[in-house]
Amino acid sequence: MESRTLVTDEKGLRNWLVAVAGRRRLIAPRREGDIVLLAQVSSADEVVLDFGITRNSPREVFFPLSEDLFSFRLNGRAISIEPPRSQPAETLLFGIRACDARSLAITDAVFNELGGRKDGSYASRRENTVLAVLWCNSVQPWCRCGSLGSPLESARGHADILITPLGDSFAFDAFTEKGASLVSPAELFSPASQEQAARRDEAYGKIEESAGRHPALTPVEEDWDAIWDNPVWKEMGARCLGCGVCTYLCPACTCFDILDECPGDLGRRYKCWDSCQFRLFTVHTSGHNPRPDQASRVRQRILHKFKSGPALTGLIGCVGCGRCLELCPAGISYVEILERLKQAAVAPAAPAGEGAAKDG
Amino acid sequence: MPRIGVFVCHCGTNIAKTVDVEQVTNAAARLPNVVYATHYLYMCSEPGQNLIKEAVKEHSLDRVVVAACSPSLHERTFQNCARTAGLNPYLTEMANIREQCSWVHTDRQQATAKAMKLVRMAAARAYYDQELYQTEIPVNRRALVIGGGVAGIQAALDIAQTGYEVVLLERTPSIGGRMAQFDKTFPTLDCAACILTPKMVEAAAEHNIKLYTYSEVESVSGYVGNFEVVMRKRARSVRMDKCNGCGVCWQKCPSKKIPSEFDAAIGMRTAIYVPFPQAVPNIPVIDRENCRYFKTGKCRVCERQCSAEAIDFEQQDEIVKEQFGAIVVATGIDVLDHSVYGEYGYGKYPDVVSSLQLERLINAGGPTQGILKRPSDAKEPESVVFIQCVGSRDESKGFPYCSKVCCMYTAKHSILLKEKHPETQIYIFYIDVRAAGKGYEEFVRRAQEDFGVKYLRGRVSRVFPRGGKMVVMGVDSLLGEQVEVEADLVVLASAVQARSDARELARILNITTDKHNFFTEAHPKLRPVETLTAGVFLAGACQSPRDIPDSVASGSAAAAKVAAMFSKPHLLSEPMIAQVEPMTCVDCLTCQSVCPYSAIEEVAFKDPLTRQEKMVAKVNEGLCNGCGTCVAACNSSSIQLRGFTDEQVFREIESALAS
Amino acid sequence: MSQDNIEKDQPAAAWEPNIVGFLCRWCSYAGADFAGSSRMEYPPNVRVIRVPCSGRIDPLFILKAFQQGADGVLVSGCHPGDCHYSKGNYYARRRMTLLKKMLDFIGYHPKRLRLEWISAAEAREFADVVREMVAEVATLGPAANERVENAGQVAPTPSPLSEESVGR
Amino acid sequence: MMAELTERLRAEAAKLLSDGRVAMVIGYRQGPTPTEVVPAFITSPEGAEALVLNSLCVHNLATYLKSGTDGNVAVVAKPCDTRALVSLLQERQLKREQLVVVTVPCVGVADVRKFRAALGEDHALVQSLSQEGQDLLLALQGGGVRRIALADVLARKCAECAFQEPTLLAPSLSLGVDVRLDEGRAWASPPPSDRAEATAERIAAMPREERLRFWQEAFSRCIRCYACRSVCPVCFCNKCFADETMPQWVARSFGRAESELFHLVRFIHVAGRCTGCGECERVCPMEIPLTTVTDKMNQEVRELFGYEPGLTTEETPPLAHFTLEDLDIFGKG
Repeated sequence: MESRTLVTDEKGLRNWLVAVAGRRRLIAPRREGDIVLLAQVSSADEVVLDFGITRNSPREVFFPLSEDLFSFRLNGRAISIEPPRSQPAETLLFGIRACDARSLAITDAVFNELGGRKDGSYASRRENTVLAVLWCNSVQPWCRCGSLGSPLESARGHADILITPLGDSFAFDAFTEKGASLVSPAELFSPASQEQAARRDEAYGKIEESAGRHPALTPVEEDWDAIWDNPVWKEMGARCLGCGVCTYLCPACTCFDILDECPGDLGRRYKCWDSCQFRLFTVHTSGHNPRPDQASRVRQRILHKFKSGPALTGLIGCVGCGRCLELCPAGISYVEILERLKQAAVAPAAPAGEGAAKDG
Repeated sequence: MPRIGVFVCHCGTNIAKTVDVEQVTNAAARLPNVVYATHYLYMCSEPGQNLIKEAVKEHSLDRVVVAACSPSLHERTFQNCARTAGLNPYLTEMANIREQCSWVHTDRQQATAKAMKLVRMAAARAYYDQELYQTEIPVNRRALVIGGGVAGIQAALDIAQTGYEVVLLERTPSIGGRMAQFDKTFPTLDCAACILTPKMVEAAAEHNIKLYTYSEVESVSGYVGNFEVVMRKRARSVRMDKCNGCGVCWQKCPSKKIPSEFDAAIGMRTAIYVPFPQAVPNIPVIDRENCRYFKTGKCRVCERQCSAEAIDFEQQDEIVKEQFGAIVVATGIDVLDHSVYGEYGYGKYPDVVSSLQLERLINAGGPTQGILKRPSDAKEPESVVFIQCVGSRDESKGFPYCSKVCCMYTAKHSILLKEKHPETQIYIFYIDVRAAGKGYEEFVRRAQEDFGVKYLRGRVSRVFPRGGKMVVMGVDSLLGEQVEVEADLVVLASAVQARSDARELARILNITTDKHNFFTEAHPKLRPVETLTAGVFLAGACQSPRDIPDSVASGSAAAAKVAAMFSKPHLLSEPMIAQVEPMTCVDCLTCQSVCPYSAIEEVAFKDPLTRQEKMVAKVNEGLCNGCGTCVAACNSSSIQLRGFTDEQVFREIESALAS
Repeated sequence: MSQDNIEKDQPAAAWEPNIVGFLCRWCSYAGADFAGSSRMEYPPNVRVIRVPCSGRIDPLFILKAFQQGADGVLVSGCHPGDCHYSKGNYYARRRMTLLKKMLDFIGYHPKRLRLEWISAAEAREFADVVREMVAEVATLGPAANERVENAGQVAPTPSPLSEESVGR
Repeated sequence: MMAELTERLRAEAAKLLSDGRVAMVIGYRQGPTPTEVVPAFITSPEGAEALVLNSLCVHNLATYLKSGTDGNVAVVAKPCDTRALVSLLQERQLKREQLVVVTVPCVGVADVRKFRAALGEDHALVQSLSQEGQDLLLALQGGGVRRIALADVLARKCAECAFQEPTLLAPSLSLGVDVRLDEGRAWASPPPSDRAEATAERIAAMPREERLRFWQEAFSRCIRCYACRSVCPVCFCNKCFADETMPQWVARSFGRAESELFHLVRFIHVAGRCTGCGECERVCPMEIPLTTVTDKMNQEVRELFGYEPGLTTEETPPLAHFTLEDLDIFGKG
């Protein structure tokens, strides 16, 4: 479904946000300290329109850092269970980028499709949320989205609304009923002129061709045996600090843990993020750890996104948003790793610590 | 899942008056894992305890929470109750709803609410109680007594006579200590030697006592029941197995002008010497600093003279390492060096002497055969001035404490002088006369009334010579006027002081000293002879200034403690002690640096998972007292304190605040 | 009125300071007992946790107490020099000092953490300290108000984007 | 000067490896892009050619030694980095005899975020990076050269740097095995400090309520990725209290209170041990001003106990130690 393009200026855009915020929870880019974060905003003035990419990814909106599954009360030896308190609110998620929109395909696959089961709370949050992508003004040094498909396709395929900055104004294109119904009231918008439509396509084109690309960002087809003991794992494992930056900022990571807490006699069972990069992630009760070193954890992350994951869902577990590239404390680049793997397939791998692989 | 029983006590009306025990019980019954809750008039009473025992059986409880008085009052009671009910005693908890609730609050509702909270906390804690056991520590039934003064001798004899082996270690060539230097003893005036010498001989003869004289402690390791002590037996240069103490050697020794320590430096001794005629053992030592042979390589007179061929110049110090179960410290005291009192001219004017020197001057065994002659011209003094509190009770010189014995021995000296020469004029400058003790006050009165000794209350400002006499200037604070007294001899009642090397010994033994370097007892009133280091006891004046009766008493007291300890088949360790989790320990040994008991040692540990060996901290159960300081210092929570685990405290915090 | 309501309504009905007290068993806990046997009245707001020695008190305990919604924390041990274990309270003094400096810097009111030396004989002192601290904390108001949402609740601060959120 | 120094470094590293003195040299090499520098773990003499030295060598490599070493290791250390090595030795996590310290001169390092901001659009064009004194030179595609003055992008810790002498080389610690490349270097007098940033002073000056709000906002950003803990050279616990489950001190569920608890306890755990390398703040993806607190705590430790972490192994960290002179340091109120 493709409705006609509407246009409004920044004032109009903010008024629109105010109007929507009256009816829905509004989550949008907001400045905090020196960074821009997706957060629930109370006033439209807080919303930031000029930024690269939000530091946190939209996955938080659908897959919260932690959420209660149920709570329980202990009474002597008896236990009574109570359902979770809150139901997801109708939400407008404004200002995510095309790459982040694409990531929802991956989380959908994991939470809503795998095994033919739906994760109830994830699904209902998806249903209750309208996605408004804000088209990029510029390409950031770490952007790799171009390698994973056309940004425009990502937006068209996964967002309800695409908002394109045209300098003095913003073009609104709704791709879904949900989206279209939200682009109102009409008095805020006017139909796009030819010239405006042209500028919009220009903006598309600019990003489309300059979006970061790298040939290595394709599924790893090589045999497990061929890549399992590649020296790159040991090399990166030595450098990796075992923190959760890459996985927690990644819009496409879906690992979680389930725990109980019970202060006093009122307890709860909840689901919370976890990271395959943490040492304790795979530790057994016995103390045995099937992923004994950081090398094996780095390997897990990369191959889950580029080999085992795709085998399962048909989708690469990466959208090229570049957060992990920009923020890894040890400068570990999955692009470099993939490149080395693929080189190795043709030539034997360079010994560890020698020569820096260039990342295009 | 534990099965908790809660037992709420009315304590008559003590609790029930302000706390609604009914409500507390009902609330308790609904707490997690509580399977039974009840209340009773007096839980500590026989029927109360039976009620608990029956409930434990009937409801197969494995945790008992008693809401009653303070644990310091009845924790033991209910632990024993649990034990007889077949539970490990450490699976009981108490909620203090009397001392810290019903007795301090009046609003019934608030008090009841708080009581419920306290019960909730106790139950939450009880959930994580673990069975605890005391571990048995073997005891090595040998005692080491450090210091051969009267206190040490007494301690050694008492221990030996209860049938245990003792090593009596003395730094000087002979046992006897300070008392051996004295002439007579107050208040009975019986001669010190006459009562001490038999004890010394007895100690030497006692088959359970090994005498190590001329010896010192080098190092101590281990813990209560199992100390390992390294001792240095200094070379006497005289073979004890051969010497018969005939004395020819020291009569013939050419270097005769060595100030005698025993005579407080007013008499002289030879280089090879026994400190005093009644010395035990009566075997000389060669003082190598002063021996002509050791200094010049020539002489060997003694060797030539010794028919027993006992002289051995090649003899080396002997290092011995022995095991002991207990250590008694009886190292005694030093006497203040008066040079800090320049104004009294000690050391400057020969006729200003210390009371210890006077002891030697009037002692029949002393350098003057007991005839009092003043040092400058050997003239027998017609007038003597005593100055008390020289050092004692004098903040300005850093001795705020009272030396306890000076008032009495000064009175003793004055009487002894008067007995021999009634015409001698005697003045005593004092601040207060402290004569607390059996027959002490009477003794001082005798000096004043029967012997006409003149007591002048006031401090002496200056002592200086004038025309062959010493002039003592001071204030008589009773008359409030300057007084000036001429005397042939001035005697300073010098402050009693901790041994100069007391701190060093304290370090070796891991015991503590006060700011005047006297060793500190575990508790000034209730544990007067124990130290904070289990198995180390104190006797005599090394702990605080003491006279002979007190020293002997404390010697016996320490001996009693040792004997009591040795009479047990084994020692039981405190069950609530720290325990290291070697898997997570990173061996930073922060625990070691904070432990007050040096109870943390480093040991090797083989990780069962990685099969790699690493070093980790380990708690010595014999040394740990369970303070938990190490636990709080361990960032990786690799140490837990049994009975006070993180989990237990955590649950208490949580339930104290959970709504 | 049901039992646990008494417990619950107390904060709800009229807010009362919640203070956790960590007392060493040899001096301060005994001092508190003495205050009891001397029938000295003081407010019921302090929940006492008995520890062997003030040296056992991990700063983590105090921070956890605050996180769980305590309005104040009282730490009390033997007077310097009187520690049953001879040294524990000296370490406690250093730990608590740094802890207080940090809490102050983070914005907690310094009066919410109190360190006192109270001997087994000092019943009056204990009662006075409790009265004084309860009064002080009462005037400061609930710590939870300062530290906004969630203190002590079963549910933690909602994750910033979840529905319960009151906004970051 | 930098270029010549880099050559010496490579030579020394190669020598250490070929002599068999060490099994590995930990240093810096160019990262995936010319404007990135990453830790390098060199095991072969040839590998040493990859080593670089410039003001993007921000990482404190000591952190890679916190779980000990197998065999002998050489580590490249800026003067301030040696403090962390001292702490690791002091707390027995490292064996001095297994450690060869290669001290390098330092003119200050860049705040990578500022550097990237300054670089802006040019980023994609950079071909190579070099350094002249306190200027970073970036050769751009098509021949241009971009010059960025270090002073403009300097890391705050450098602006306030008080450790321009390697502490590790104190006689008590030097085994004579170390390689000193930092002699004779001229430390340009610390460039204009940008204390305008959130420093302890500024925060301390805030009214209490404002401070509280400041930190609550900061902590509520935390996503508990634990990068601060992972990168901290003195966070060497085998099991962190935050991962402890018996008891679960810090709930795994997210929220300000839990994150705050984690950070506050961590601050206490490193109090008197933190060597001020600022890595925790550098790696925080949510840009929480962590060093503001650690600096503040270090200042308190200095004032209360006269102690500076990472200077000597002779002393004991202040929380593992006390003196009778502490008296009433806690104070009233």
